[in-house]
Formats: sequence, C-alpha cells, structure tokens
Amino acid sequence: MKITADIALQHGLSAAEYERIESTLGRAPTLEELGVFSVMWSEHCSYKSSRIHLRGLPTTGPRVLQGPGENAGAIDVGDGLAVVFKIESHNHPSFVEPFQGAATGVGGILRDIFTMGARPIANLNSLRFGAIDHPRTGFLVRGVVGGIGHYGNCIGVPTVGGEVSFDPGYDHNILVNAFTLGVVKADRIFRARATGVGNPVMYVGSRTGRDGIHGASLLASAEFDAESESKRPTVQVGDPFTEKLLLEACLELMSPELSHHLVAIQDMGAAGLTSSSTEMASRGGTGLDLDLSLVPLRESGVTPYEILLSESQERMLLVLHQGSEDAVRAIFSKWDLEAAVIGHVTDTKRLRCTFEGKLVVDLPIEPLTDDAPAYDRPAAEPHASDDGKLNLKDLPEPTDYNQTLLRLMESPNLCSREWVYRQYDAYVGGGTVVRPGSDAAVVRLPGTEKAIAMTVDCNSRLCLVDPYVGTVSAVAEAARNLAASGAEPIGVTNCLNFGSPEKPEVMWQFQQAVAGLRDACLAFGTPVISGNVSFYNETEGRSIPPTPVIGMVGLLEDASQHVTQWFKSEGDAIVLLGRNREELGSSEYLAVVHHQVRGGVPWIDLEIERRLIRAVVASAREGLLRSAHDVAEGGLAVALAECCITSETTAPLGARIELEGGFRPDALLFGESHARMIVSVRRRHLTRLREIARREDVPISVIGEVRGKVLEIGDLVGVDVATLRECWRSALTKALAGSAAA
Amino acid sequence: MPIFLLQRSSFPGDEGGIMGWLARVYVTPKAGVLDPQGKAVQHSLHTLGYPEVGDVRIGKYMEVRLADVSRESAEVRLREMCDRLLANRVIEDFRFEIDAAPVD
Amino acid sequence: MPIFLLQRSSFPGDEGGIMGWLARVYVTPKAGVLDPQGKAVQHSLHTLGYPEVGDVRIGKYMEVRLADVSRESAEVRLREMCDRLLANRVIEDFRFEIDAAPVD
Amino acid sequence: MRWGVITFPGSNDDAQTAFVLERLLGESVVRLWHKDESVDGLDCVVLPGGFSYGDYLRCGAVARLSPIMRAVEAFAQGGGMVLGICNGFQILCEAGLLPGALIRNRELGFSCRRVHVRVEEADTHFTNRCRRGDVLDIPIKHGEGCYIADDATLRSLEAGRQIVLRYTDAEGRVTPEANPNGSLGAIAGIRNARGNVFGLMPHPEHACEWLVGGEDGRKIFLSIIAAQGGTAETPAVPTSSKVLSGP
Ligand SMILES: Nc1ncnc2c1ncn2[C@@H]1O[C@H](COP(=O)(O)OP(=O)(O)O)[C@@H](O)[C@H]1O
Ligand SMILES: [Mg+2]
Repeated sequence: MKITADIALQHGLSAAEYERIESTLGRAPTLEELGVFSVMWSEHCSYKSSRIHLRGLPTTGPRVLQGPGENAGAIDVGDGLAVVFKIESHNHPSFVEPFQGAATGVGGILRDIFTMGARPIANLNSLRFGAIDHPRTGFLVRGVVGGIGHYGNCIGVPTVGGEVSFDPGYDHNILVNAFTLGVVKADRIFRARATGVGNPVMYVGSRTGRDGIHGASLLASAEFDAESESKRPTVQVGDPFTEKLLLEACLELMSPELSHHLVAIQDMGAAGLTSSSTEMASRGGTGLDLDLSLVPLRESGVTPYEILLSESQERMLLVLHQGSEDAVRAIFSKWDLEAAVIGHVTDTKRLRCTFEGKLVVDLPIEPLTDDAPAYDRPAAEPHASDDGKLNLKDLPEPTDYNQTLLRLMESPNLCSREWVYRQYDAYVGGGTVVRPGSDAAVVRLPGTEKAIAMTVDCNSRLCLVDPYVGTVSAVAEAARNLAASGAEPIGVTNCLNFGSPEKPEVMWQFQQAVAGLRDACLAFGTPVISGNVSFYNETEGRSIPPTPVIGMVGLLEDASQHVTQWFKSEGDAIVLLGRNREELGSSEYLAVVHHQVRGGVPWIDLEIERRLIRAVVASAREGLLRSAHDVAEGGLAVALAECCITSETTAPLGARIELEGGFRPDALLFGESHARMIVSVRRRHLTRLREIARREDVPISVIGEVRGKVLEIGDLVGVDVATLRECWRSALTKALAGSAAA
Repeated sequence: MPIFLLQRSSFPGDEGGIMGWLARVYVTPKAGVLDPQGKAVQHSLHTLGYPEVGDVRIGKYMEVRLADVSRESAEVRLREMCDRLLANRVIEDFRFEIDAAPVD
Repeated sequence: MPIFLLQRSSFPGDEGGIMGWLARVYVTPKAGVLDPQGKAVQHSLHTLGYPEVGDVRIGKYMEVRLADVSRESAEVRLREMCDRLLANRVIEDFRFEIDAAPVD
Repeated sequence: MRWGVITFPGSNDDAQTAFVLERLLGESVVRLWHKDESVDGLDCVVLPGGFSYGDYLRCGAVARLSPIMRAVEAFAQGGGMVLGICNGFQILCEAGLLPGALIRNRELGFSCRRVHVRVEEADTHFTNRCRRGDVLDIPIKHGEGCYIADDATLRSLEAGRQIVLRYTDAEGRVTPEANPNGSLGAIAGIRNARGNVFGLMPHPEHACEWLVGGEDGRKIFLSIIAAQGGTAETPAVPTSSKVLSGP
C-alpha cells in the first residue's frame, strides 16, 4: 500500500509532520512505520505541545531518587526505602466505556509502578463528571466507580482516597485520573533501559488481540464527536486477575535472588509494543530487532500493523541477560503466564521489526523519541469567564442559615463520597491507617514505624477563573490535607487535563497552570517527580475547565501520630488556625445558593500557607492534635460540620462555636479563603499550641468547644448533628438512585 | 430436540394462566473482545483433564417475561431494552427469541 | 427461526475447517433461589419505561468448543464439566445443546 | 501450633493472615501453594480472602478444584481445623465442606465497611474466647457475601448450633440495616456439623491491631489457639501501634 499524506492525516499526523517523516527517512514509510510514527508522535506519547513548558518544573531535591522520565518517579523515605508514585489519565476511554475504561486506567498505572520494582500499596483516584442531573452522569459514575473497584479490589491493592466532583463543564468529557503509590528498597529501583547487544527481548503476560488499536493516537488525542462511536470496537477489557499474576511474577523476578537475570523491564501501555520497545531502546542508547511473528496472539489473522499498535492489557516487555531465558520462563509459568522471546538488543539505534521473514519496520530510534516534534504553540489569554467583580451589596443574605448549611451539605460537590468509596477495598494489604473519609489517606510503610499520607486535589472552578492561582490553590489544598493528617509533604505528581493545545486560550491556561505548579512546588519544597498531560479534552469544540489534578505525598515519622478530621471527645477546645477574610469569590456557596461563579478567586499567599503547614505538622508530631481539618469547599461552616459528623465508627459530636467576624455572616460561614485549619485539642494543650502558632507566626483563635449533639455557630446556626449527618450521607445515593443499574 | 428446548422455559411458573411472552436473551462478548472469564474457565478445564476443550466464551442468558403487548411491539421494545440496558453494546452482542408463554 | 438461531454460533470462526463440536451451556438460578441481579434489572427496566416487563431471571450462557471427540463422549464429558465446574448444583440448574461446528 | 495459609492465584489476604499469626500472635505459619498436595503436620489450615481466579465464573468455583483442596478435604474429614475467610468461605461452600452458598450482595455492589457481628455460639473451636452475645467490630469487603441455603439446610444449621456469627447493629440487634448483604438470617459465619470447619465473610485478620481496623478479630484466632490447647506465645514483636512490620 502506497503511503500518502492523506493516510498520514487519518493517522492524526499533520502534513508538516508527514513531510518530516519522509525527509527523516528519505523515503515513504511503510504502513507499519506510519503506525509507529503516528503513536510515537501522538500528543499522548510525545508530549509535543507540553514538553518545553514542563522543563520549568522543580524535579530535584535531596529525597528524589528518580524524577520524570521513567515509568514513575521515586522518593527516598529513609530506612532504605523509597516510594514510587504517579498519576495518569484515562479520560476518553472511560467516556466511551466507563467500566472498562476506568478499570484499565487503574491497571495501567499499577503496571507503571511495579515496573519499577515497587509493590503497589495504595490507589487513589480523581474523578470529574458532568452535572449530576445530566442524563448520562449516573451511568458514567456507576461504570467508572465500578470499574475502579473491580480492578483494585481484585488485584488486591487498597483504594484509599480520591476526589469526585460534578460540573456541567464535563458533561461530554469526564475525567478519570488514577494514582498509585508503591514501595521499593531504595537501592533496588528498576529502570527500563535496553542494554547489552545480543540480549534477548522477552514478551510476558496476556496475548495480543486487536484491543485499542489507535487508542494512543485517537482515543487519547483526537476530539470527541459522533464518530467516536466508530472507535468503540477498539475498547480494551481489563483482566485484573492476570495482572495480579503478572505483578507477583514480575516482583519475584525482581527479587534479590533472581534479579540478576533482568536487564530492563517496561510495561506495554499506550501504544503497546511500539512505545515500550522504542522507549527502552532510546533510554539504553541501543536498538532492537523484533520478530513480530513470535508475539503470542489471541486470535488468528492479526496483522503486524495491529501487533505493533495493539493496546491489549496486562503485558510487559523484558530485556534479559543471555542464557537467562529458561530461568525467567520458569518464573512466569509458575504463575501460569506466557513468556516468549521475540527479539534482541542491537547497537544499531534502530527499531527493526520483521514479520514472517519480511522487514516491515526499519526506523531510527531518535526521531521517534527524543527528536520527536516539540511545539511552542501560540498562547493567548481568553476573555475572563466572569467580570471578576462581585458586589456583596447586590447579593441577598440567606434568611435561614440552618437551611443554607443543610443545602450545602447535601449538594453534589460537598456531600459524602461514601457511596463511592464503599465500593473500594480500603483494607487489603493491612497497612491502611486512615481510610477514605478524612483529609488524606494514611498507609503504613511496611517494615517501619512510618506512614505515607496521600491526597489528590483540584478545584477546577478556581482554575477556570484563574488557572495560575487555581493551580497554586490546588497544591496548597493538597499540602493542607497532608498536614491535617500529621504528614510533612515530600513530593508531587500531577495530571494536567486540558482542552486542545491548538487553541491559544487553552495553551494560555496550560502555561499558567504549569507556572502555578512550579511556584507552589518550589514554595513547599515538594519536587514534581512524575506526571501526565491529557490534552484534547473537548467535545464539539467545547473544552473542559482547566483541571490540573495534584497528587501529593507526605511522610509521617510515626504512624501512630496520624490525625483524622473528626472531633474526638466532649470538652476538647476547637481552634481556628489562620484568618477569616471577607471573600465569597467562586465559592460553592455562590454556585449552589446564588447560581453564579464570579468575584474572582480567593486570595492566596504561599508563605502564609507554608507557615500553617509547619505549625500543624509540628503540633501533630507533639501529639497535641485530637483532630485537624482544612477549610476548603463550603468554607468554615461546612468544615465544622464535617468535623462533627464524618467519623465512620463513632457517633457524631456537636460543637458550640463563637466567631467574631465583623463582616457579612455568609462570607464568614461559607467563604473559601485559604490558609485555614480547624483543630481540636485537650484544653491543657492550648498553651503549647499557642506557642507553636506564635513561633510559626500563624493566627490562632479558640473558637469553641466540642459539646452535645448540636452544631451551634453563634446565633446563626443550630442544627442537630444527626440531621446534618443524615442529609450529608444519603445525598449522593439519592441523587444517583434515579439512574438505571444492570 | 433443539425446538423442544427452545419452547420450554428454564424457570418455573409456566403452568396455565393467560398468555404473554417469554423472551430469551443471549448476551455474548463481541468477537475479538477479550473474555477473561472464558479464558480462565478454559484454562481450568484443561487442568481438570479436558484437553478437548477449545475456545470458551461466557455471556449472559436472561429470561424476560412480557405481558399485554403484541409480538411486534414486544420485539421492538425488547431490542430497545437490550440496546439500552441488557447488553453493553460497546463490548457485547445480543440476540433473543420470543415465544408465547403463560403470564404468572 | 429457532432452528436457524440454534445452528448458528454467536462467535466467529465458523467458516470451513475440520469439524468438532460447539456446546451451548445454559446455567440458570434454581427455582426459588434469590436472583438479586434479575430483580435489579426488572426494576431498572420499569424505571426506563417498560411496565410490560414481568419476572426477569439472569443466568449464564456459555459456548464451549470441543475437538476430536465423539458426540457421545462429548456429551458425557460436558455433563461432567457442568457438574464439576460450570454450574453450582446447590443454587443452579444447567442444560446444554451440542452441535457439530468447524474447529478453528 | 502450626498453621497453614494457602495462596491460590488471586488470593489477596494471605500475606496479611500470615502476618497476624506470625508477627502479632507469635504462631508458626507454613505458606501453602495451591499446587501443593499435602497439609500434613498442620493444626489449622486457613483459606484466605481475595479473588482466587479472579472470581471468574463463581467465587471459589475454580479454586476449590486446585490440588491442595483434595488435601484440605481429607484433612477436614479427619477432624482437622479449617478456617475460611471471605473468599475462603466461598471456596469451602463450593467444595461442599460447608452447606449453602454465597451469592451477589442484595445491593449488588461491592461493600467495604466495618460491621458488627454477634457471637451466637461461644463453645466452638473458633469463638471460645468470646461470650455468647458478644458483639465484634470487624470489617467486611466483598461483593458476593449473601449467604443462602434451602429451608432444610437452614433448619439443620439452627438445630446443630452451626450458625456462629450474625450481622447485628452495635447493640447486638438483628436489623435489616445491619445486614450488609442480605444474608439469610443475617448469617455472617457458620461451622460444619462436626464443628471443625468454620467459614465467615468478615475479615478478622484485618481487625488485629489498634492502628488498623481494631482488635476484635484477634478473638477468632486466639480461640483457635485455645482450642488446640495452646495459648498465644508472647508475640514476637509488641502489638501496639509500633508494630514494626506489615505484610
Ligand atoms: N473517588 C474517590 N475514591 C476514594 N475516596 C474518595 C473519592 N472521592 C472522595 N474520596 C474520599 O472522601 C473524602 C472527602 O473527599 P474530599 O471532600 O475531596 O476531601 P478534601 O476536600 O479534604 O480533599 C476524602 O477522604 C477522600 O479521600
Ligand atoms: Mg480537605
């Protein structure tokens, strides 16, 4: 078949890119070669629109053992251990087939982690759906949550946290971002570098079918439209059972006794065999010769083109030392897994693939990887989504604050996520100290007294209004969630979900977000060690709100010093750390009660955030804190309510609160100013807490006491906590009850 | 024999009563779509000593009773139900048969 | 139609080749055994606007390909497979049909 | 005493169970592989939780046919103690070592939560460290935990005092809300007629440490140790929050 620019176009390659291919090769590519270019030069694999911007991120630090560039990043946590973590998107596949799309998203990120030699100990997920009353939302939520649970539960990795939000901006393009953290001995991190000319290349795991052909170039980077129907047949189906076997077999191979057989290991994710082989060769500065006829197939008649592009799940590519083939085959057959040698390492710096004796691919590696196109796309600030101004005088004050509070507590973005996380096994592994339901998840670090805290956060409403401040705020909220759990933030991963980079406004949002990410991570001293960019999240030309999801990881030196967000006992003093400000801009209250998004974004100062984090972590280390909860969506009143009612295992507690605001009650109760934390302490610890706050220069005020069964805030609010809990807990279940289940 | 099998329901409650429809719906994984369950069952049948077993594909079999509708609309609406709920058209195919059956 | 339906496989690979058997296995919840999934589907169909839907029962439909065995032993051994693995006789019934089919 | 913990392909709580027995209770544990064919010399064999064979076809259906299960069946027939937790319980039912079956939860979905179970029988090998009517706080995490059996079976279970645990509220009352999966008679755990085989859906191995999941689950393991005439040795490591190891 004669390859032309048109065919290249159908492969998602621009005319210019196709020219570049021809000039690089000095000839027209074969169909197989075109397929290879199309996936390697796709946004998903090449990061061609984002690469130059991401370079500015802080990726180094004393604890960093592996920054961006490998399958995942790694951070030293002492005791000879490292944590390996990353977050990845599976947005479009999850919109096409929510259950399998989300499930395979989890499967993919898990492989990225155990490819490094780390045993996964925690999954989190960040989910964004359309309006809760959109006809398709219920179906998508059920499918996505079901798929995440199915995969994580079955493979035996606890799902311990995440976030869910609903916004019409995602009606036609939901976001499913999956995070996994694993643990590995710091000196036993494996990398994916194909070296040693003549070393055998081994394929292990599931057989190759026609799954997700073009997943990488189409699903992950072409916009959605009616024709996405035609992409349906390419949906991958996940097999968590096989992945569990693959996980155990790979970790066995990477164990001290057996790892001498292994040179390099890499999962086959997006762009399957093509990207895993080229990336391994690229990192190793070598070449690969592969015989595609040796690849184990699931069905007959799969073409070399399909073999190269297939995204069949639960597959890995290994480079072994010569002579190790049988030993390694034995390990995999013990786990009932197939293994086949399909080629060897060369010094040609080329990827060469034959099929039934015929050479079908002969390409230099560099143009596929390091020398892939990189664009500095034009960026232009869009017209502000709101006039920025919010004149409080024009805003009617609520007449009944109890009703307003209840209304917020049952609103889709603030109500309990229990319906979601009850479907996830949070116990398996035996290390989960804080399960879903508090600010951050806390999981014990095996073999030590330490624990790791994790959270994923983003407020896309703020990011739409101001992507820079919005991203800074997301990093700050993540840091607060960790501190509230008693952990010191040590590292960041991120998933940047945006519209089409070919639109100057989207590119501007992207650059603003990256700048915010950089500045915030510098301020908190938390290097970015891994991440993922998902562009083209738009349908019929409408982009999603910019959604830079931040995954942040923290360390507790002593797991027993962890803190949870709910009040513990009557008589404890309730303390506000930080200062209330008269701000209502872009708040949940404005959206839910007044149906408007305006007033700009809350003011934020990274230095103040840092001091707050230091103060809270220090107090936790001294064991002063009985509870700690950051003030986020819904403001002070919602945060206080959450402190009263969010314990899974103990009865809700009331509180008596007095606030001296001196400004509008609704702004005082529901404003979303940053840098605030509600903690409860035994009375006798107040003095020490004040000393720490003074030392860190953090405003501190005792605002009340844990008492009774009613949440009373001045004479504004007086709601019985059982009522609060009931309406908060049942809201999501009720909202989703309507949609059909099968 | 096939016919006989087709005419009878696998479920109780076929005795007497006024007539309605009994629809038998077969939902199967699409050709080429991975069927992990079938794969696992095939594997264990082999280890159990049934080497003659080839491909195994596992789907759903449903019996849906329908009342007071014409055969025509029963068919039309059932196809609709399959599309909307009973089968996941992204990865599954379906077919069905409709027979007269007493309403219980 | 039944005959036609019965003769054809829902899966590919029926073109030519040497012959073997295609067994269609139907596994259904025993009478009286709870079928929460069936209940849920019935309820969903009602909310989707199909009031004519009565009882819904959900079972499994399996296609098992068998090679180089006589029909007799195919039947005997398949019944054995059902007893040992494919169905749980405490809560499920099964039946099957065997037809000649090309081996792929 | 000597415990055996079986690992089937897809077992997930095997390591945690071994960890509890060895590190928290100071017991000796032999890790068994599904392809092993003997459980000789063991005092109690545990079939752990997880998704053996991916729960494909039916939970426990494939695992019950693995080589080790022949040994386990013989062991049980000989009076050996067998404990099946969650997926292990499902396997025991599929294998016919326990009556009845475990089907899809009433609400269909997977459910991970703390539940309360009431001890119905205290003079068993598995609950002798509890008092009748005690309420234990232990997590569940399953999608197919709805216990069902025909009337005759249920009657003989009652008559034989084989129903060991029922789901209740914190006060020990059987209520619809407290029944997390729709189990017949709120049954959470049963033993065989002879009393040496016990299956339960809740996960005692995930309730043996204050720091993770509470400590009520210990009572099950300690009971088995007592039944074997032993007492838990002083644990190899302190069982406080400072426990040094996870699985
Ligand atoms: N998709 C999810 N999966 C698991 N846990 C979730 C998910 N969404 C929310 N949660 C949990 O629900 C709790 C509340 O979430 P959220 O309101 O986002 O917390 P915060 O505002 O502190 O970030 C957290 O413990 C979070 O981990
Ligand atoms: Mg928070």
